[in-house]
Amino acid sequence: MSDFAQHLINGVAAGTIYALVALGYTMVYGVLKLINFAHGDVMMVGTFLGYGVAQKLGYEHQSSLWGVLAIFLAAMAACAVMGFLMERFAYRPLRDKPRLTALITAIGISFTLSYGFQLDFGPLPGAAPRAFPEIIAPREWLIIGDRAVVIWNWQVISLAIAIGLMLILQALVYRTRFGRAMRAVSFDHRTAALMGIPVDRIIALTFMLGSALAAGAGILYAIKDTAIQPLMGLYVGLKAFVAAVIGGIGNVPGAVVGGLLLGLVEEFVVGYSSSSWRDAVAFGFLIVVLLVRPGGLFGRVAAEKV
Amino acid sequence: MRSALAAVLTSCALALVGCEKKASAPPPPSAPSGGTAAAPSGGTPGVTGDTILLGEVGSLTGSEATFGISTRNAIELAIREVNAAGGVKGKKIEIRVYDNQSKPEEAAQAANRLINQDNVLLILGEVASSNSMAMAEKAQPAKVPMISNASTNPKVTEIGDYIFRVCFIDPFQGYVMAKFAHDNLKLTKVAVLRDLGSAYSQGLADVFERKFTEMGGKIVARETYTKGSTDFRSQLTAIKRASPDAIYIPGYNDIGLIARQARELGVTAKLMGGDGWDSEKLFELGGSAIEGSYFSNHYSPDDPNPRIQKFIADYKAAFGSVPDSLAALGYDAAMVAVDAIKRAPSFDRAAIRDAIAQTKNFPGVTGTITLDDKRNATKPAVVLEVGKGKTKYVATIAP
Amino acid sequence: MSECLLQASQVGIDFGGLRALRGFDLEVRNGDLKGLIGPNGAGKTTAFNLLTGVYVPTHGEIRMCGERVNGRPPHQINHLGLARTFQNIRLFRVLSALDNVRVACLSEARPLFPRERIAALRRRAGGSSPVASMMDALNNYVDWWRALLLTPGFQEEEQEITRRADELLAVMGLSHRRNEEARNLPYGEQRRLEIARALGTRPRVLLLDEPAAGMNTREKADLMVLIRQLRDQFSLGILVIEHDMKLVMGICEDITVLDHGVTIARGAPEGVRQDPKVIEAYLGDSYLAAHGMPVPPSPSNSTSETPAP
Amino acid sequence: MPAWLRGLVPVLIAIAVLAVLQLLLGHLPFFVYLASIVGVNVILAVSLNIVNGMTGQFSIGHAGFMAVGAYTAGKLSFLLKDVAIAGLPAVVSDQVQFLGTLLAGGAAAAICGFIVGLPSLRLRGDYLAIVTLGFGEIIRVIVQNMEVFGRALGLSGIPQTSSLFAVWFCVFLVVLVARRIVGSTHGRSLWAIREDEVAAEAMGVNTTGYKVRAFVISSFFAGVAGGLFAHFVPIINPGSFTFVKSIEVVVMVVLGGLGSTTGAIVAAVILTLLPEALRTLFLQLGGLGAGVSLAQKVDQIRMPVYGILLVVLMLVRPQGLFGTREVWDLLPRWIPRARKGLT
Repeated sequence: MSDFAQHLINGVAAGTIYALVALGYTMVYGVLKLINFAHGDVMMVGTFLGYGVAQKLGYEHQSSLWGVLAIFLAAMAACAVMGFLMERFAYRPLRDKPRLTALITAIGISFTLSYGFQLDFGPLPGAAPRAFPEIIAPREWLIIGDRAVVIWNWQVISLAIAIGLMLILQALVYRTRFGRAMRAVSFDHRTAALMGIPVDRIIALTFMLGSALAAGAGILYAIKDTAIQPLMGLYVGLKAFVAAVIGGIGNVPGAVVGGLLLGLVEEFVVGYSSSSWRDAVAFGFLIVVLLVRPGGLFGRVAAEKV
Repeated sequence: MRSALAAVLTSCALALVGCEKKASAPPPPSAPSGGTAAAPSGGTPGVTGDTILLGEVGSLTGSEATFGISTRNAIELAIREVNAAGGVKGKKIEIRVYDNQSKPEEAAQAANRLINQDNVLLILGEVASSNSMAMAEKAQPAKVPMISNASTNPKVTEIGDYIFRVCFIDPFQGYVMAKFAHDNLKLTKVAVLRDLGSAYSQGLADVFERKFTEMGGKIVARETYTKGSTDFRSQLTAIKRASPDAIYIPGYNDIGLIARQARELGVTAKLMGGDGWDSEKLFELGGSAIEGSYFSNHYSPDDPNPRIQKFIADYKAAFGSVPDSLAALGYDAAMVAVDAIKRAPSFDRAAIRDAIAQTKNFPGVTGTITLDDKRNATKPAVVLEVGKGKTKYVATIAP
Repeated sequence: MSECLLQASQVGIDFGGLRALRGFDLEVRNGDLKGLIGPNGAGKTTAFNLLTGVYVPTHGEIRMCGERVNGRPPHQINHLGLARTFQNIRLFRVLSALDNVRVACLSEARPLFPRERIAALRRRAGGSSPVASMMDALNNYVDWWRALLLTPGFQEEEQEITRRADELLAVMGLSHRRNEEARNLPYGEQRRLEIARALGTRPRVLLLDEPAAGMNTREKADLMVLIRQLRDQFSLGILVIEHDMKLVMGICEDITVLDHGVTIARGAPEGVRQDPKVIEAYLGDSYLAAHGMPVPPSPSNSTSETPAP
Repeated sequence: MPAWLRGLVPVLIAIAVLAVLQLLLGHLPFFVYLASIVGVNVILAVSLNIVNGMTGQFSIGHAGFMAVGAYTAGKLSFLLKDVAIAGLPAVVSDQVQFLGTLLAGGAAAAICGFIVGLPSLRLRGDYLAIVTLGFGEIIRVIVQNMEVFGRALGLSGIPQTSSLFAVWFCVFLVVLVARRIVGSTHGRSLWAIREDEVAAEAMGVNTTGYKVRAFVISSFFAGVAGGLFAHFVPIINPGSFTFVKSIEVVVMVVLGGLGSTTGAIVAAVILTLLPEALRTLFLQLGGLGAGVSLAQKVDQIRMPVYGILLVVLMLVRPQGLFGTREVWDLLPRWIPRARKGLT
């Protein structure tokens, strides 16, 4: 029983990270219908930036409240700028071109970032993993029994941030002018432009928001798993994408639910079946969900107008 | 206009490859006697007036880039030292390194290029056994000697008589830790956590499980993870349920994370592993969680042997980091090669091969290397205990 | 009286809570030229989509040549002899005009198992039959192999298909556009190409969805002649959706009027033209009131809006 | 010439030309290896183009089918290594076995393609993409877990029976299939599906059936490509068939222009040779005075540079190198057209 509870906690913790990364995927997809393949790598870059800032701050300051805020804000701001540049120079010129084109560009950016960060000259970090500093000092939040089940403070913090972000994003999308404009652009950006919506600005802002989210998610991920390395974006990005699709890509609560579900499914496969089939089961779960609900759990397949 | 662009791009790509082929097909102008791709034994390939060209293939990018880069650094260090000491037979040594993106097909292609285009004298590398095997499949038919620095699967050197290695093979290292766990630590219940995507990890884990069971121990849990994953809590929670005395984790840098997460989950079992642990990252990633664990290795960094201390100091000075076991093996592979070239009567590849095969009691960083008739290195292993920021010698186990 | 080719009885469909069409009845016989009209959003195209199998009706029954086709995929319904054009032109844009028609002319192919046999099997099984599907698949694999080996029979067949496609292009006056990409054709010609393509499938009933949309008066006049000519030349039953009253009134012998998914009138053009419910549907209550006409009871439809299907 | 022979003429010509090439170039190991890798990628790109380009279904699980072919063929060859067919010279017997294993590999992949395609081709666009990706990964995980397939180490000891001739004959075959099927009215139906599924269905095209068939054929050739791959590398392990490999093939198809067979060929050739060309370029730069150490260092720059080039290429030519057209559609007017294949 206690290990069931522990698995549950592990699964939620892992799912939280998937959910956070999936949120960024889903935002960008919602507006541009673009699978931003480089999203995971933006996350990786953000994490390395956070790491750099933490190193600069030094051991004393990095775990103070201001230090943590500085790390998060610096990484998120830098990634927002990066997202803006990516959108401006790599995606915007292709907006009216076939969607696959932008996907290939995204793949190109992904390769450049992930392999580029494996280089070991100049300021680039090299391929070796780095230990991410404990900017949130790990503390047991809840202990049940003789350490049979342990919940850590950062697990609670991450989950709270994920759910908080989901609510904020949901409110942003459905309660603000910006959100209304986003939905309009998502529906049909040409018509939206005719209605006087500044389409370029909305898309750029969405991209910046998504990239900043990725950076935040990356740092939380680094706090959870304590190590960072250049290819991390590839794996987490793929899983998060799967999570977003399970939830119904383009749907904000769907991303969070999808992420949590995926985390739990993986966890329980390992816990009660064989760990070597974990990835197969994760993808199998995705396929089953899609075959039963072709638009994901919360998504709807738009009926084609005939 | 569009077609012109397409045509230009195509021809550029073709021309780049094509011109290299033409450039290197005729014998290099300074070569004493031309060795062409088709007849490797015809002259003294890889040797020009004042240089000897060696080749290396490594994973400089991709999932195994960490290992490839430290190997490359160490080989570079070795070559630098040799050249600083006047080279070999009056010639300087040059090394050409190709990346294989951690994939066998790229490794085969790189080896092919080294052999047939660059005409290297011999080839060094690789870490991953599948990549080494792909290279060996190309080196053996061309009769080019190859020394693998860290491929531990027995199959690698079985490919042919031109293929050597300077590291342990899986059966030995798996046995070392099983014996240590059983005899020295007196453990009976051990769990195994292995990397599903790594042949090294699989090989060690298989042998460990078998040997440990033969010795009367019990494997109480078997879990796996995949390359690139960073969350091991689910496996560890499952292992915790079986309450083992120790967990055998033949892996690389993942071990730091695994140790931390194990302690976080309240897993108190001892951790054990293989030479893949040996890296400065062990302490950085593992922190205090890794203290008190054991792993088998080629040498002990606190060995007062000046050879070892000099290597560690030089590597630190050159690359700013502490060498890992792969670096040490890379260094030894290069040194064994140089030693063989020195001993060989000529620069003929067959002669070099014979010289390598006769390597006996070579004083390497990773121990005294003797190549047996299966072209594998036989040397004793040491077991180290992880302490605060450094390791401590515990035992030596002979083959 | 000739046999009834296409028959819809009490057909209806719900989209979520919305009832886009209800109690729809229709019969098309050989030689018929019928019209389907109604204001925007009345459910005309929805009716087409139901008849051709794009949507599956939630109520009622549709029969094609006596066979119940509810829930059958559109291509099977097409094989029974029902072809259509689309309101918003749906040509295969990058294919040449000829190729557009050739794809439809695949009905000319002489497969291993004749289509009639497969259709008969399906009829006996009452809809879907695994054996029939298997035969269908085998047919196609064999066809692909023949294409690969360029067998003599295959070459003949291809020539036959091309010949027939050329004929149809000629009928529609498109021969000069034969090798042009469909997307580069002017609007009116695209509409005609759609008809040519539909004819390629050798239909017995042809559904035309706003064939005159975007055409000028002269083109419309030509189209009227053409539609009649097609009916006679290919012995078809034709059902037309059209906004242009003049055209509909001019060629259709029988008109069904839809409003808010409900059939509000049916009959000969003159009768329909004068029906107050029709006038109201098109022009609204205010028009009637202003002209001193009686305001009819509104159709019992609580939904205020029908979706654009 | 009898009509039944007409279809075989190109095959006979190809055999003759390739045989000559084999005799002239077959003894240059590096060239043969490079040409084989290029050939395998061309097969992958052209076959994927049948699904992604012509039928308009977005599949990114091609590496999975390649893996099925590679492992099936590789394992069979490994088992048959010491078996010879009686009454045939050893070389001939080897080649017959090789051919058999290739077909088996292709067939196994085709069966997998059918199993995957039947349920998932109902999905559209990005959803189909992620499902095919998922299937590709599942295949990889299965292989990784099976002792008979050597798990992480993979299969070794596969006889190197592949040759320049074998690889490029398969390239020829896949191109022939792509051209012939697509040139036929049946193939036009694939394009019809890509252009407008609803209309195609309304015109009597069994869209699901056509999509599944396109998928099966595409998978078959991916399997053949895998089989060839296994016989010249000759080590296969799961690391060679990750989704990154699938992505590489998709990139070739998109770069060449979706639906353009020659585009896929050209893109596959360029993208396969590009890293090798960069290697040469860097070596020469190194030779120009930057020092050999640069050449050593920069071999790892190839991959980031490859990424940047992808971005630049897509920005410069968003529709791919050739759009939906073929190379000969773009030749200057005075060169006689081979055959306006499509109409």
